[in-house]
Amino acid sequence: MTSTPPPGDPAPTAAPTPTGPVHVIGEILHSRRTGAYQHVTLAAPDVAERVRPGTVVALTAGEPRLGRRLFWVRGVRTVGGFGSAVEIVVEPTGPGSRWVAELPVGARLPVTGPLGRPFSLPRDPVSCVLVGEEVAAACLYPLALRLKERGCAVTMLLGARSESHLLAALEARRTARSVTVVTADGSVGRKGPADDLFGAALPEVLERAAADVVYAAATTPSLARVARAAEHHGAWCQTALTQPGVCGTGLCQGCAVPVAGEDGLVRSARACADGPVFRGDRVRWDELAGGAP
Amino acid sequence: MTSTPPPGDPAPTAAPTPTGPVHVIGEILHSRRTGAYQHVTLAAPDVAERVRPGTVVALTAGEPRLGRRLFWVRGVRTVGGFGSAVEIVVEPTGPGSRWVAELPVGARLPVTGPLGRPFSLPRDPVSCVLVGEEVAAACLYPLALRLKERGCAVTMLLGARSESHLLAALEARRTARSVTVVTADGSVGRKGPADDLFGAALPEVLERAAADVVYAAATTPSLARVARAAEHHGAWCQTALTQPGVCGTGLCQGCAVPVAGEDGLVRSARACADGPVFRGDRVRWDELAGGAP
Amino acid sequence: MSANAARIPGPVMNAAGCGGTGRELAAYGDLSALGAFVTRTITLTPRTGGSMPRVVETPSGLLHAVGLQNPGLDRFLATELPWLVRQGARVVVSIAGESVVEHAELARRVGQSPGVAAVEVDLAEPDPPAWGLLETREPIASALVATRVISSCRRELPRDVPLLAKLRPDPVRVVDQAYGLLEAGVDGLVVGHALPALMPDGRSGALSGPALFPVARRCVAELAAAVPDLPVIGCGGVGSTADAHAMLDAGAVAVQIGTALLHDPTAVHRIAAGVGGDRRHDTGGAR
Amino acid sequence: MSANAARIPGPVMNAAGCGGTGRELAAYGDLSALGAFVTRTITLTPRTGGSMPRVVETPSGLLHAVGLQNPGLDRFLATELPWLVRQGARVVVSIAGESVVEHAELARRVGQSPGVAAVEVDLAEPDPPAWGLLETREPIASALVATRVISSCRRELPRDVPLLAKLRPDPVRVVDQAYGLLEAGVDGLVVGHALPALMPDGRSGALSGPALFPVARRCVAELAAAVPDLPVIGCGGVGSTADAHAMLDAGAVAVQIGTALLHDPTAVHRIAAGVGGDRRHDTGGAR
Ligand SMILES: Cc1cc2nc3c(=O)[nH]c(=O)nc-3n(C[C@H](O)[C@H](O)[C@H](O)COP(=O)(O)OP(=O)(O)OC[C@H]3O[C@@H](n4cnc5c(N)ncnc54)[C@H](O)[C@@H]3O)c2cc1C
Ligand SMILES: Cc1cc2nc3c(=O)[nH]c(=O)nc-3n(C[C@H](O)[C@H](O)[C@H](O)COP(=O)(O)OP(=O)(O)OC[C@H]3O[C@@H](n4cnc5c(N)ncnc54)[C@H](O)[C@@H]3O)c2cc1C
Ligand SMILES: Cc1cc2nc3c(=O)[nH]c(=O)nc-3n(C[C@H](O)[C@H](O)[C@H](O)COP(=O)(O)O)c2cc1C
Ligand SMILES: Cc1cc2nc3c(=O)[nH]c(=O)nc-3n(C[C@H](O)[C@H](O)[C@H](O)COP(=O)(O)O)c2cc1C
Ligand code: FES
Ligand code: FES
Repeated sequence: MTSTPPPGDPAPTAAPTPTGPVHVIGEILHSRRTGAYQHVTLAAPDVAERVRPGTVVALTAGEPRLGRRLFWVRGVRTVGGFGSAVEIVVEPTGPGSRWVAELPVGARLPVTGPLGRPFSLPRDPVSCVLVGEEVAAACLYPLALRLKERGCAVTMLLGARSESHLLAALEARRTARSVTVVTADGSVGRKGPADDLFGAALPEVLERAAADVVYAAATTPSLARVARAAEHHGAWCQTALTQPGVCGTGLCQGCAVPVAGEDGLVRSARACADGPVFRGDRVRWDELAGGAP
Repeated sequence: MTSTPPPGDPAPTAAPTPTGPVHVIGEILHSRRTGAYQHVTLAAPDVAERVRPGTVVALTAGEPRLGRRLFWVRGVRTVGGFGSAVEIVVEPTGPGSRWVAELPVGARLPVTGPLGRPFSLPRDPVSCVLVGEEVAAACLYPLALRLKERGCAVTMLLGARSESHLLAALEARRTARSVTVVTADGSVGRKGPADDLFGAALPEVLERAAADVVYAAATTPSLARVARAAEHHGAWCQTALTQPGVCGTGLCQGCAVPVAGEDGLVRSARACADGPVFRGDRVRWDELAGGAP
Repeated sequence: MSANAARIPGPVMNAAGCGGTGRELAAYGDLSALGAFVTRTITLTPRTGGSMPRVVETPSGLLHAVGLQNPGLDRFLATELPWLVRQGARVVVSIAGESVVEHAELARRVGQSPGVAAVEVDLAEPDPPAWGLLETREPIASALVATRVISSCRRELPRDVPLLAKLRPDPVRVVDQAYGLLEAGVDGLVVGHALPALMPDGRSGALSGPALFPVARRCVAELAAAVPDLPVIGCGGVGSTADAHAMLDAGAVAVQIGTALLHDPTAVHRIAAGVGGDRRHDTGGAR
Repeated sequence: MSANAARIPGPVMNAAGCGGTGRELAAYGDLSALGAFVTRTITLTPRTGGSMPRVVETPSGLLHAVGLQNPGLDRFLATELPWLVRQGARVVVSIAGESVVEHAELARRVGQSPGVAAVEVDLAEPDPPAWGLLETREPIASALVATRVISSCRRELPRDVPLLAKLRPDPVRVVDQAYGLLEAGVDGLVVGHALPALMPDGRSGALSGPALFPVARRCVAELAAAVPDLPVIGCGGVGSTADAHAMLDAGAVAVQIGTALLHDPTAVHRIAAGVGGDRRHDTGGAR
């Protein structure tokens, strides 16, 4: 297996164009707990304007931690006096995410973004199914809005271990034509098995929506299954990966994802710079699960 | 020159007696800026009860800083609901002291104390002159109270670069029979040269008070001069040193002070555990200034 | 001091493997504003790199086991290098080989490419055998191998392209190594790399970042005292302009910024601006 | 494994030079509750120590240049040791000498004193020449000196007093050193000391603390793989029970706590309680 990150072509994140990332000092404007998640609004001059659905922002995680923590952009807002701001959803699980979640309003911290390649949007008003699991579903909300603007039919399939980990199903109903909810414990929506949350619902939803395109943001095992189901259904599929890494900016090669190129050769792509959105049929899901690059 | 820290005799700080130090989680109860200093009151269960004038508490300085920062105990208070608390005065100069000064009320942090050997109190109601410079003067306030309780005549000589760095001269007047103030810029009290703040006032104050004992807490150069003046005057002198070190608990031997023993041999004592209070005639001031241990 | 010593770029550049392909860094500032852009370490054939996780946090440091992921020499010379040269970057190409012969080939072909400001031979991988590289650390025999690597690279490179060797930040051994490499024709040293360490899961990894700054700085000071004529680039834990000045004060002619860039992608531009006109390496290594 | 291996105390003790005289540590918990109490390094004659500042902060670490301040052997044996023994502490006496003969004398006299649980020879001072100590690091000749130090200490010590050697945390070299010392009769190793580094003011110093934990742990793993019969005590950056377990999991039979104690004087008691009954070294070094 030969492998390199795609060279040659100027990556949209790397070129110093208005869509490229900037590094600024952000400020916490709002921070509110809902269920298992902390919803944080961050003034970040110049970042918000450049955001496209599927990109992320990188935040510091407090001394002496040197890795950055990535967060999907949940939305963009205009905030009086601050220009525009980004909304992120933080699940406080480890020291870095807890640090971010506990920052008081007014706290300032370095923000880098938007980072990564966004979801590609279809040219035509096709039928789109958006599959979102837990906090990763955050990136689907701005996507749903853009798709709707383009006249696409948006169907959403949302899943989580329980209601408190389900992200904004109510809001989904405002944008999407139809919303299906699955939880592992059955606390809301259908009950789906914990080890294959979307298993039963997915083929059914794809069928019902006559899906042309599937967008998914979920854990890696779920993404692998969604990609397979989409292929089976004959839909074009894009997956947003949450692959660990430290810099988020494409500098360290720490976030390897095995991706097949046009030429069929598998290369080690950087999840943060070459992704986080990849075509579902290009990612080598088995190797990824096995820890291989 | 042979040298060791005084062995043999059980140091008051080391023996696990009720006067020994404890390591507890403290909580900021009050924090108020006055002039150049932050006055911080810290709930510290069991610490306050053990404090004697001249001892210090050690605080952490925030990740990733591993050294402790020492602060003179300015006073001890009873605080409803928290038992007793210690008052310290923080001059925010570097990252550690700024971190402490900026801690909000309610913040919790490890506190170790009381540390070090306190001032020795005279058996008889003699005449005592207390010389305090800037923030170091903090440790003289509890001392003045104890001396007054014992019927000693207390005279205070306080100095600072300017009024904002002068510690509580008003309160001094409540305890002391007489208070003399010197500032380098003349903003309050007499004007004394910056390089020898107490030079002019000291012999005069010692004379006027007919000092039997001199207690001093100041920068090292000032302490050296006070010790010399006291010796010249024939008074017994105790000096409280602010010698840098990292642990504050006597474990690292990082805070060396050259001290002559009863036998005349100079040993390298630990400022934090064998001090911070030393007899003025025992410290080798010249070697100390020269950086030698 | 060799005539090439004055050609060593500086005073502030990124460290190998911490600047991506250059394109990512270019988003945060002109590459031509840096003393140099240092590439990932390039090997003769493409490398996929190691398994995940590849980079994890440790107190004030990072542990990495990236495994020299790179596109291989051909692809690098065809696509990445020309792009970097077009940006006006002074490009330092980092190379590593599996044999002396491979090193020589890498040096020859890199040296023939237009726009290369210097070649940096990575003799400091914390775990060369794990990545199929030449063992140049220990015992004495391997030190001789390092000398042969440098002398054959020197032979293959155009006379006016400075040859740098990157050494492990080992204060006890770095001076002895430097003497050998100086004789072999090296123009300058980069000291040092990340330290051999253990990943949390028990694999071999390497420690970089502020944690090791005082160790790297010690190496620079030892070299400056022992081999004053050999320019040394200080690398290891530099994260601020103050750190850079401390490294220069210890005797370095330039600094490289690695881990700090992963935390703050503007770090190398910020420090380059901070150190500013202070290009003391231009004076011929005067300290 | 030597019969003495099972006598090596553990699993949690303080590191040499970070427990004061013992009296200060006793204020925060019974010394008898620890696996052992390790003394400062004791030399034949008293030492004043280095100039100020002696210990300064660095990111997630400390730099020290204490210079082995200690009261000398006579005074130590007359006052400090008996006090420690009376407290019920298992006392590990750390020693360092200026010659092989001095090491032998130190071992003989310490070994004759009642209540000594083990002797730890400090072969890992980052800057031995600076403090007038024997150079035991490099080149090869010095490694032979280390072997002679250990064999002569072994000869002078009572048969049942375990002899430990403390080595520098150098993953590249530690295994070779271990083989030599094992032949010379060492019963166990302490790995490692602080790393050679530079103080901010340019003097030589040594780096300790969490910053170097992954490096020390790597050394332990290398030794456990290469010399499984030689018990290794892991030292370097251990600051929590989780760190201690990670060190034990890498193959250590015990851990020592240094820098963490300077930050939190209860650290060694806290970690000893946390690791608790998990005295796997008692099983004869089973990992
Ligand atoms: C593209 C992308 C988008 C993300 N979006 C979000 C989001 O919108 N909301 C949110 O709460 N979190 C998100 N994450 C995860 C987030 O960045 C942190 O990794 C996670 O919060 C754990 O960090 P921690 O410091 O709390 O835990 P720690 O355990 O301290 O994490 C330490 C390191 O482990 C890695 N890591 C641990 N857990 C994960 C994980 N689940 N995913 C990726 N890396 C991990 C990280 O590299 C981190 O440096 C995203 C991650 C990626 C890669
Ligand atoms: C016995 C004693 C009593 C003290 N009492 C007080 C007090 O009541 N109020 C107060 O504000 N400060 C006091 N200090 C000084 C205080 O502990 C800190 O050292 C000082 O605030 C500087 O720390 P920093 O982190 O802000 O600065 P930094 O520059 O980051 O200090 C770094 C290190 O330098 C050393 N250091 C730097 N400046 C000093 C200094 N002036 N004195 C001693 N060490 C220094 C310390 O060891 C510290 O670890 C006392 C120090 C000692 C030794
Ligand atoms: C993620 C990562 C990848 C690295 N890759 C390389 C490399 O390919 N070649 C190399 O010579 N050094 C490599 N290094 C080492 C750095 O160039 C640098 O020498 C080291 O990290 C110390 O500097 P720092 O503390 O500023 O990071 C890498 C370091 C990191 C953290
Ligand atoms: C202030 C200080 C003094 C030390 N003195 C000694 C010593 O006398 N003898 C010795 O063998 N090691 C000494 N060390 C090294 C420690 O014992 C230990 O090996 C090293 O600090 C690494 O462990 P740590 O990271 O837990 O501190 C000292 C370390 C420090 C920080
Ligand atoms: S996280 Fe560093 S390249 Fe992706
Ligand atoms: S500061 Fe550590 S012994 Fe005094």
